[in-house]
Amino acid sequence: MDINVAQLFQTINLATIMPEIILSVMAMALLLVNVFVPSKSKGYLAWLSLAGLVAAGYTAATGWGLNIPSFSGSVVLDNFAIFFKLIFVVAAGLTVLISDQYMEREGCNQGELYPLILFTTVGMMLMASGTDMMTIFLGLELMSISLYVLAGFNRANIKSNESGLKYFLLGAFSTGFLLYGMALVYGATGTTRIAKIAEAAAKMGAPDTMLLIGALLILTGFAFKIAAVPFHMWTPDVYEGAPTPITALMSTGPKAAGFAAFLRMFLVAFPVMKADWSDLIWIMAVLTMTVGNIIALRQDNIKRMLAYSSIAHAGYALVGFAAANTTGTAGILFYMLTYAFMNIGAFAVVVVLGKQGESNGNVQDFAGLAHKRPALAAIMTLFLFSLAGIPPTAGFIGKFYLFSAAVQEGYVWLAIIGVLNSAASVYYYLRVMVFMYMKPAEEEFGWVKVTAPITLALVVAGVATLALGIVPSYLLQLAETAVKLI
Amino acid sequence: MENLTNYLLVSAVLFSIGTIGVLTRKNAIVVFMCIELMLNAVNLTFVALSRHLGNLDGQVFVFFIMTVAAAEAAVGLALFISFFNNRESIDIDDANLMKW
Amino acid sequence: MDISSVFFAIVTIVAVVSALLVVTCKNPINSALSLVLTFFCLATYYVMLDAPFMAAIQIIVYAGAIMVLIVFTIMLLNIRVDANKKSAHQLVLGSVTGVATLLLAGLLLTRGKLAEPVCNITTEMINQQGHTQLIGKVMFTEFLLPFEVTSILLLAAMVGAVILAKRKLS
Amino acid sequence: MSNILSVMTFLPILGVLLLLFIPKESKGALRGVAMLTTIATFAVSLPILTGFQTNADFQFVENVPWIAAGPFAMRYNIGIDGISLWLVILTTFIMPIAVLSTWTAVEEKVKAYMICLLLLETGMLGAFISLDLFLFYIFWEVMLIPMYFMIGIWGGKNRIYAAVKFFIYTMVGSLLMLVALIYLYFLGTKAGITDFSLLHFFDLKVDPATQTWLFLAFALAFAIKVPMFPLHTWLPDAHTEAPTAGSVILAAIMLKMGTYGYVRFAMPLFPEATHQFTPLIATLAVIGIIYAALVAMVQEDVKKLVAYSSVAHLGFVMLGVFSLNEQGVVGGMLQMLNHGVSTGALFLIVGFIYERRHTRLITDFGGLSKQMPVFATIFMIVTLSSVGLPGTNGFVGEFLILIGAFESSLRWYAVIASSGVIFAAVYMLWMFQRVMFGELDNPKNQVLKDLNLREIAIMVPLIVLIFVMGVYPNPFIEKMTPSVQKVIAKARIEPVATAKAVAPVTVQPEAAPAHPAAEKPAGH
Amino acid sequence: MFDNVWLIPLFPLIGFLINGLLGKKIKNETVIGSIGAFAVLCSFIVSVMTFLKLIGLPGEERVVNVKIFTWMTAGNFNADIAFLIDPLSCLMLLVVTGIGFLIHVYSIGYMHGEEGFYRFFAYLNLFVFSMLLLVMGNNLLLMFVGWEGVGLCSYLLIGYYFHKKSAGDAGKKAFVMNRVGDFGFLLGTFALFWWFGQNHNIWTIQFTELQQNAHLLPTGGVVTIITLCFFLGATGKSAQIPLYTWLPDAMEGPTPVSALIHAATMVTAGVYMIGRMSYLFIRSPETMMVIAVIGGCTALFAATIGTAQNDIKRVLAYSTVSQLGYMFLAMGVGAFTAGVFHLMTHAFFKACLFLGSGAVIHSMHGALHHVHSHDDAQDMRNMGGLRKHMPLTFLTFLVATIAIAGIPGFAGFFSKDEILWQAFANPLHGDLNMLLWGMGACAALLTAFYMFRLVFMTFFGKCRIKEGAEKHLHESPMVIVIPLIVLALLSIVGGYVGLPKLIGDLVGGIPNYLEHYLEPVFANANEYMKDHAHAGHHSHALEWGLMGLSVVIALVGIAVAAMLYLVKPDLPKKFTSAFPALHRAVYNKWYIDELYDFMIVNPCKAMGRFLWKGFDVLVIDGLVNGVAHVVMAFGGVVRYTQTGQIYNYAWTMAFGVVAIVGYYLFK
Repeated sequence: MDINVAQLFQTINLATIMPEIILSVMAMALLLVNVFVPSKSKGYLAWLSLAGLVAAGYTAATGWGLNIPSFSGSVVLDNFAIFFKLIFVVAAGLTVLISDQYMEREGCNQGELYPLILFTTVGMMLMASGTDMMTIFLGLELMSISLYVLAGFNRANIKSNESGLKYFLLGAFSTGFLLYGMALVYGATGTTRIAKIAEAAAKMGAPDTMLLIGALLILTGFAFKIAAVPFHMWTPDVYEGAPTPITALMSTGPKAAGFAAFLRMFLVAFPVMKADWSDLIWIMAVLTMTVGNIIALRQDNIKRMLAYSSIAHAGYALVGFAAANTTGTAGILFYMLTYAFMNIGAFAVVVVLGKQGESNGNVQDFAGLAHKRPALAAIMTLFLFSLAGIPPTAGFIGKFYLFSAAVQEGYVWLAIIGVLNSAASVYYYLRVMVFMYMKPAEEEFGWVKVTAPITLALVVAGVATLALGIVPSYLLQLAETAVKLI
Repeated sequence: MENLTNYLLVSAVLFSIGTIGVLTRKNAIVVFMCIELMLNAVNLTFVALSRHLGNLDGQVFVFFIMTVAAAEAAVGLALFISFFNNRESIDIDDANLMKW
Repeated sequence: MDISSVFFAIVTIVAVVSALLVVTCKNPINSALSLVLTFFCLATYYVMLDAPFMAAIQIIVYAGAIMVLIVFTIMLLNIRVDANKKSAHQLVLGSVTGVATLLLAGLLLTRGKLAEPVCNITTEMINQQGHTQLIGKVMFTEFLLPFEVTSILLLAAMVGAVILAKRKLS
Repeated sequence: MSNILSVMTFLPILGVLLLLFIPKESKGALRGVAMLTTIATFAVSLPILTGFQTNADFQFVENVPWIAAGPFAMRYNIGIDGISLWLVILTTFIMPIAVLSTWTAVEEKVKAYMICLLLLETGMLGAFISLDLFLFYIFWEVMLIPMYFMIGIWGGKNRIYAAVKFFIYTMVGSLLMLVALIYLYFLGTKAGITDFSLLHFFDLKVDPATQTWLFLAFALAFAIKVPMFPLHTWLPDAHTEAPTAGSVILAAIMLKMGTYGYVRFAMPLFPEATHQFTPLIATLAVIGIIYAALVAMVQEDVKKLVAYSSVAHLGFVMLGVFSLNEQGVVGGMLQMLNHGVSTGALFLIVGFIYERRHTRLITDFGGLSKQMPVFATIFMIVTLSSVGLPGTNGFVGEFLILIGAFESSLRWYAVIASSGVIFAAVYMLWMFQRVMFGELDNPKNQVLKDLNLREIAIMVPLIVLIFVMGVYPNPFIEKMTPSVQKVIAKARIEPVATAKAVAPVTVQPEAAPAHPAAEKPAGH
Repeated sequence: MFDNVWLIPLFPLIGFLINGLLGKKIKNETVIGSIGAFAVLCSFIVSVMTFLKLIGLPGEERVVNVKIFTWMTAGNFNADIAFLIDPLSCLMLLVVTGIGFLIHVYSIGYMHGEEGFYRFFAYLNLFVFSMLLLVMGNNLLLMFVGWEGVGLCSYLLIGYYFHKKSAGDAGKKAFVMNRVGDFGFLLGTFALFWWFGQNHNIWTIQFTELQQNAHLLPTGGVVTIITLCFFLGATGKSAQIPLYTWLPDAMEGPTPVSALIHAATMVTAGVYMIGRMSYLFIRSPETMMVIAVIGGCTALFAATIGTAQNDIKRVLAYSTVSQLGYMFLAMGVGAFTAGVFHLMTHAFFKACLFLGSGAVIHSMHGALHHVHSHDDAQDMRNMGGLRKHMPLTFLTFLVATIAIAGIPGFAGFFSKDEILWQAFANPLHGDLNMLLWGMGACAALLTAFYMFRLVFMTFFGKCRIKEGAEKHLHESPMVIVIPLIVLALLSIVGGYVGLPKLIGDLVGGIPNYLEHYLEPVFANANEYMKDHAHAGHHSHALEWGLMGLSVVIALVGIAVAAMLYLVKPDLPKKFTSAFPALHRAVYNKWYIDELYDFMIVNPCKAMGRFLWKGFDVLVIDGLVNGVAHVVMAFGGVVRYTQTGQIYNYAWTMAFGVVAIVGYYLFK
């Protein structure tokens, strides 16, 4: 069996993975630059990373509609992947913008941060693009390993250590289940290629137990990444301890990546078993929303609160998944994008208001912000309203589509539970606003300085949150197109 | 060649032992070792299935899992050290600053 | 019962016992050494499964690299005995869950149906062409991309490990 | 000008943009710009009033695609008919008054306050003119935000509780409505409806069982907003804590959203369910009338008293609207306007004395008439209007409602509700007496100043309206009649004798006993 | 031809607006008073012209509707601002504007120097305006406008001295009780409108149209309900049992108000309303009986209370209630003309009495003020012998008293006697007639007694005023006295427009002008009565006898009063100490106010308090907040699952896996 190199290279189209290549090369270049350019300030690395991300995003976007499989079918650049890649670019881009100030303040401003962020982005992109379980697995691991490091990046901070440790152990543990599931699927179908799994599964007629259980174990693995109950337990602790910008990234990028792989696996490989897994996802969605929201009601630490809220948001997205129709999946795509904007926006404000040593991160510390820094409070309000799903913000449109999908599929109760959860969630978002607007300022917020990158991040996130709430049509249509191809 | 099921059973046993270890041990490094044990169990499943199916994809997968395991070990142990530097302990019970 | 079955049984016993030791040993070093033993057993299985290349890298990567790293860390952190003061409920719950996992896996294996063998790789092929070459062919054709990704993965891990384990920042 | 509705609706947003560029220290400029904006909005709304053709069609319609993705198509579809016309005018009319009322009451964070007011105006106008269900929902929710801030930031002691309660309470209801809305839409898509335009859904036949649920969801949202007993408890809190302008707007306009919602959406969309739930809603409305009156009677806080009186008044509106005949619905619509004018004025009045005395407890007052004769006169007129004295606006609405209800199947409800007029007199006059009459024994009250020119200027338009609408309500009625007839035609499920054409008022031969079974008294 | 009738209410409205808006600026009392009085005078003149025009018409054309503009139209409901000019309304116009004008003039003197003088005249004009609407409205709704409008003015004027708590309370009480009545009025309107519309597709509330269609109405049944509703309205407005208690309290208002509103005009609105809809009421024998009985009871009941009051105005107030009872008695026995007749004569003499008492109080007040005494200027125990100081006032007062007591030749005699006779002889109530007559006669006795008691206590005997104050007592100025004289004259001659047929025949065929004049109004009702009830024939002798009896009764009453309060002034004290409980009960108005407080007011307040604190706050809000608290508490519990322990988290995950896999394996 000779290897036909020519034939091999015919299956390879580097354009497919060009975004990943650009980011990887950029990351490596940054590693070198970091070593060889002696500069105390690392801000320029952020701008370089941003440039790389934008380039990667642009490259990805140029592939819209082309739908190129490559590497003998282990990866593909279809609209679905491109949409998610853009989400990752947004998440990572906003993250690098808000990182510099934070890292500077916390005294851990090491240049390696940016390459790691880029690596984790590459991982996410591979998860979105992968059409082979191995690609997905490796993407997931690349993403996770970089994130483990990033979570523990603030080495001097105990919480950061703890966060890294917890994330690592639990992440590795969940990987075990994921892999076991993949093994079972492999055993049941004899292949790791998603398309072939789908073929094999379709041939079986009645779904085989082995395949079903394999799929369920894979589901638990992804559920861990998207922080769905009962695989959510790591989320609050890890989010709270990780450096704030990284928390922002973790709550958006990996969650979206998890959904990307999740959707691709389940909608392409296991649609025949939809009847089996959609009930499960139904229940998970309810639990996830409810648990996330009701615990968030009682949080004082804003990062922890946003962590629980992030669990709840995964629950909303799962509503769309349970429906598993075009509206729902497109809704997830759209929601993940808007969630990236609004959540990182909110975290950006948290970053700005934080003090050295991760202090000043309680809701109470927001007291009177609106009187001293009205613009900051206003934009935070926008993000919070969007998170709460109140029009005319992007968060509302996103939720609208997700719940609509459920209604469309006849899951009216799911939608009702969803909206009730939404209503409950309003309480804790409002609570932040209560402190910002309705309590007297105890401090002058003199230390608060909004640097240029953060301003950019806030403006971009703010404009996007509002614009996607008022004129979401274009992006919704894109999301629609994106999910139609899988 | 031994019956495939036996291999799968052994793998399941090892996987379960690994799970028990993760759930019952306190030392983070031991917990990590147990996770490695779980991964190895999966590896065995893969290889056995690969052999049964007569296709090498599973073994390639194992190769990647090993790579990942190595990478995880590197990062994980670095995290342990970092944690230890601050807490003078490697007990996972001591990772309890953040809760509720 | 033929020889190979007996051998399989012996290896299995060793593997399971050493795995149990990993979980039960109070001293992490002992656990680590038990784990090495388990790895060897697995390597043996791989050989028995006509996967000598996998057996080799099992020894090299796991027993050689990972375990050395682990033992090294244990030594570095100077932890000796796991003062296992785990509460009873944790032990019970953990064990029950673990056993449940096992039972479910067993149940699954009895119920589950595997794919029909494709048999494009046969023992003869392995003997003829060599396992390494066959693996290499697959890895560098069909799974070229994942292979390339591992390089990034390792780089990221390396950078990360360096960052985290570096001497304390001033 | 074909897009006059849009101009009117978004003019306040333009004002907000202007305000953003004014430094927050120059309060005068901030107030001035806000005032000018609201006046300009009012001015823009006047051509709508004059240009409105008295027919049942939606007019000044603008209909352009907005969102189209997935199964949905939302349109920027706005228009006005006889039902929304007056509410829109009421809104634009009340807003300058609200702005003027805060001239000295709000000294802190003037900029934010004015921004809130203007955003609120856009939200409310948008909700009234939306003909697209989705667009309506957006505006419906958008209204909450500025109001939440107004209560929460500029409110009284217990403001945060009130603000959060207001927000979440309303939110719960409206979210359920959202689900119903989506459900309805998908029902519609099966019948070939391709967008959220309200007019399409009017023609949709929904099976009665489904209607029940959809109606309940809509009704809940609206009932909370109205608010109907027993969903009213957010209102006294919100009113008591809100700053004057907030209370005024809340009472005068926002509560109307609920009743408007019934007339515009819940009833015509789900006629069978409307029929089915009429007894329930009428019961709640009547309970609300009596209950709120009794509770209002023993209130110690003037503002809370007025708040409870709102509950009672809106009970009347609901009763009228659900009597589903022309008198009732017209009366209900009219009563919405009346309530807007009189209760708005009452809150302004409470604001005046609060501004002077920083208390709203009835016991802190007494004998103010002596010190503040002009105020006393105005207060008296407004009180009487609220009580529904003939000659004032309050009477016309109440009377039409009651006669409408009496004519419909809600006869006995009307009888009980009529007793509400007694209670209204009791609590309002008692309050008036305790505040304005008696010895002027509190030294703090002895130095009170009468209303100044600005305050009088605020009240005069309202007073004029009180009388104009009381003495000559016909122009108001005429403009809304065709639309009301249309709604009734949609919302009724069976032809009833009263729906016959206006009868010739002559002696009829005795052999014409029209006795349809449907008109038997509701047996409750 | 009656195109200018809208001027009648317009003048007082203009007066109200001028005084109300500019009065404070004008300041000059003469100007303000003149404006007020002039406005009413203009109305009076137009009224007279209208009246003259009307009686110039043939009888059957004497009902004219004048539409001004459409008020409201909604569906089949239509109401116009339109006026009805017919004999009844014209009569009322004359009474209202005539007496109104006199009282305005009187007020200029009486209210001199009062704070808020302009306010008083503004209210008074507003009252006249409302009363005119009530009278002239051609439909139920417009009548209701006036109906409530006069209630409002009554409220405002009772509470004129708003700094007095009692005044405010009294005003509120009046308004609320009137509202109770209005509730009935509204219901009646609804029911009537609905019944005609529903059954005959006649959707109207216009009086003439209703009358045209009255033949469609059944006897009793629904008509009873409708009329009882209306009658409830009448009891409120006209202070009948059970809603009479506001009227005595209403004496807190300035005396001209009492005269105008609470004696001559507003309180008679109920009577007017029944007269206006006689064709309706007559169709329900049950209602007629209720009216008659309640009228009779009120007449008697109020009279008893009147005997024990010491406040001069309160006596007059109870007297008013009692006289109103007479009017209702008349209406209830189908003697509509008699009722209206008594309405008119009562307006004359009671206005005169009130104004006279006002003059007395005015004088007393001035005198007491001079000696810095805080004695009650209205308490008859402080008066006595005033006839020397105020001869003109005394004279007019005496004339009016004789009139009310029912001494032949004076106005009250004719009307009262007519009522008593009709009560006795009416065809409607059968055996009940004796009782009705008895109550009326007893009331007449008591009336004569307490009125003369009043006269004796006030004008005769020793002057009991505080020492030194007596010399400050003096006759009132002309502006006060002239109206008194006019009214006293009217109290004498007013009765001759309605001479009983008996007397008329006797003195040479003088017809009963009033009956003839009102014929078109009550024709429908009278015809119905003729068709449906058969009067027993009563001889002239009986009628003469009863007439004589009533005169005797009046004289007895006067004699007793003279006995007790002139001849042996210490007898009453002995009497009261002999029956202390009885006296206390009568003096305290039979504790009816307390009963109402106990039965209605307090339970309502308690209920309100309970609903607020107990139900609203505790139950409803408790539920609402309870849901929130439960959710919050739940969150507080669930958050502890998040222990921060890795093994816990890992276990949860493993458990999740086991549960999911287990479920699907065992499914």
